[in-house]
Amino acid sequence: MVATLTSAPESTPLLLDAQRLFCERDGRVLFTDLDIQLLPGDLVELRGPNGSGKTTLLRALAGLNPDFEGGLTLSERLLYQGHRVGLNLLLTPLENLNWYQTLQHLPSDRITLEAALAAVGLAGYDDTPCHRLSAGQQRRVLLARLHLHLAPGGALLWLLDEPLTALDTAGAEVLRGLLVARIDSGGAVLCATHQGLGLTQSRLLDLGAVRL
Amino acid sequence: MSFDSFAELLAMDGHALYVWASYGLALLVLTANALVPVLYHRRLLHQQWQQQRRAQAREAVDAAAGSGPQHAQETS
Amino acid sequence: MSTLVGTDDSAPQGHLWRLFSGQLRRDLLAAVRAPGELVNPLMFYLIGIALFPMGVGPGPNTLALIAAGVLWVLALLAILLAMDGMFRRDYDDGTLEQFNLHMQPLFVGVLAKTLAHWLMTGLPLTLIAPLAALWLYLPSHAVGTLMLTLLLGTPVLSLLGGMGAALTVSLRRGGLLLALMILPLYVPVLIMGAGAITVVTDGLDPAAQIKWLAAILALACTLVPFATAAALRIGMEQ
Amino acid sequence: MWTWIKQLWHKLGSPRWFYDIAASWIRWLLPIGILCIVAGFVWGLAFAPPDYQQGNSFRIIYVHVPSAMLAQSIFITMGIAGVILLVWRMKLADMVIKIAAPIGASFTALALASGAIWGVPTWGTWWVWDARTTAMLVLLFLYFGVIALRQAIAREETAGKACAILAIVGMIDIPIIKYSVNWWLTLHQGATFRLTAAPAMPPEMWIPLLITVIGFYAFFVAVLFQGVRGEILRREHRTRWVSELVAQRGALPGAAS
Repeated sequence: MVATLTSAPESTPLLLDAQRLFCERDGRVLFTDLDIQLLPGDLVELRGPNGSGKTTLLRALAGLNPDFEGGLTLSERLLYQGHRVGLNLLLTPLENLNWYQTLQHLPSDRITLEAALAAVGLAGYDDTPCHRLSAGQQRRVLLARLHLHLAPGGALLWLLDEPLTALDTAGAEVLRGLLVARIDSGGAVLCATHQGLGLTQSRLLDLGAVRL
Repeated sequence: MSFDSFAELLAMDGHALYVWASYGLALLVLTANALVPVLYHRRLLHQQWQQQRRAQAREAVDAAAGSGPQHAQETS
Repeated sequence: MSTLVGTDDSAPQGHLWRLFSGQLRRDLLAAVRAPGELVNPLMFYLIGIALFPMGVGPGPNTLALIAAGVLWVLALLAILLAMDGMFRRDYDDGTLEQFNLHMQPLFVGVLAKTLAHWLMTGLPLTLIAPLAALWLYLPSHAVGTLMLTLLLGTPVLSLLGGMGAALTVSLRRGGLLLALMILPLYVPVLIMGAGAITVVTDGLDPAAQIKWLAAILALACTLVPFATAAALRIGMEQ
Repeated sequence: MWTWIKQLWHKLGSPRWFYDIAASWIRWLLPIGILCIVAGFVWGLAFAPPDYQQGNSFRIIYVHVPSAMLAQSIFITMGIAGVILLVWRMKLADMVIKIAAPIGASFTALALASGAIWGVPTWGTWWVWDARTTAMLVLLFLYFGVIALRQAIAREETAGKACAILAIVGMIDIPIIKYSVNWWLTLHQGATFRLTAAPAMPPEMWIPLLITVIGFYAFFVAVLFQGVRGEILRREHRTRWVSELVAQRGALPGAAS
């Protein structure tokens, strides 16, 4: 399977430059000769049937899985959101965000965090432990995380794995707004999704289509 | 030779059981360690070879059955 | 294989401290929210200790004779049983992924997590050890040494156990395997810890053993977090 | 010299090269090992004089000492291979750890068993908790840990790296374990055999021991290499050179080695 995704203009700083990626898992080639380059303003939807290597690719790009071959250059900071929620369910959304912001060296004052929660429709839930939130609300906490990254110093490159999971239509709308805001302000998004984001700006990278 | 006869060597002055048991165990461990990789290697080669032969046989069958138009086109 | 453009190598020390304390606070907070898990190792310790009089008989002399070893062996097992939980919850809910990805450098976070785990297991265990010592008729002048050795030794157990927990984090049933891997590594701590108490009950000076425990602790503190950090990266590859 | 080492290092990255070169090494090492072991055993059993205190049961040291030395060396080999795997990502190092672990465990068990057998006529008991026996027992448990960890992790690369970490930590821990275990009073004799100091026993006793030790080490390397060759074959079975090799060997029935 060969797939290439390149953006034309040169001399713009690439946020992600992956060349000739190759990954074999359990004797099965997931992708080979895969080139991905992301420039500011790029929004790419990663498609493909189950098991086509979307998650593996995202994890490889994020640096969570070193077992691939090929050249990979990344921008300084990235945001990766995997399958699993990534929230400690015993803690409140505010505490979770606070921890996350400390990890990312981003401002973590209460006002910023509360504003982010309010922006994704979770105002008033700051002090409710996450296990008391519904699955969709937990996902919205992640949206608050994305929101925080829109601030100066946030990650320009977003790698998202099925971000639409468990979100209602309003939540999906919030997500679309965040993605558009990110690419409009000089960022790039690579997003694995089954349903499709429904955004005109997005381009497709289909891992399944070019299967041998 | 520190023993006068072969029988004395076997008897080990009353320590035969201990001495010979130790050396017996040693031989067991040594031969097992020597045989395991050799046998594994041999079995692996044999398996691979059988797989190759099966693949060849399949190809032969395909070639024989495939005297139809598509294959004829390919070869021409 | 992958290069990071423009990484900030010169992270100021205040940054490291903020990372460390942030992680520590978060882990302690989470532990306080689930107090049941906090008590479990302690309960295990006390129940385990109480089994010995029932097993070997209630004679004070017999019990006093084995007290040092029993107190230490059970401390070891109690901490080992608690070890699996060090990364398990974080792995299941996905926060370990974020931790792995963004904690730079990773060993600082590992150190904070280990400290939090020790504060929740090793420290309380050290504090209730005198009660257990009382049950086993440990001479009262040895209790101080018992607590001191536990104070120095249990962090080593947490550090080494953390490495094992990191290696087995993606395995569903890693508990027994963890014990198999880690218990042999615990041997020096056990020998020195129990040895110090035996020496004191014999009326001698345990300074040598205690110094050795301190040295092992210093060595473990400086080396093991790096191994654990590497183990976490490997354990998360699944 | 340096360039030669660098070239060798580079070549070691290629399993195929190692597969061939190991075969020629085995051709030398295996006969040397077997010859030394047989010579040492026969010498030790029949020709060395009996110990004035232990009588003939002392002849067990020609089994016990080499296996104990080898058992420890194998773990150190695994630790070093672990460092090589994690730092330079050399696949060969992973195979070495995998193959060496059961071999090391078997020699540790042999050292323990021969020690126990020797204990009966000498100490009057099968098992004594003395420093060296205990350290050996802990070493056996360390081996079990590494083997169990590999079997528990399904993904081969992950399992290899995890075992490497455990081997490295174990390697660092071995001297500490030995030292701490030494705190126990020991019934065991002092070191029977040191490479640095002249041994206290007469030459007609220690020369066969030296020969046996050399034999054990040569034997181990040969067996390890053969095991690694099998591992290479298994992991590379999809590659072209393996299928060519198989085609060649398969044509000669029973000639596969």
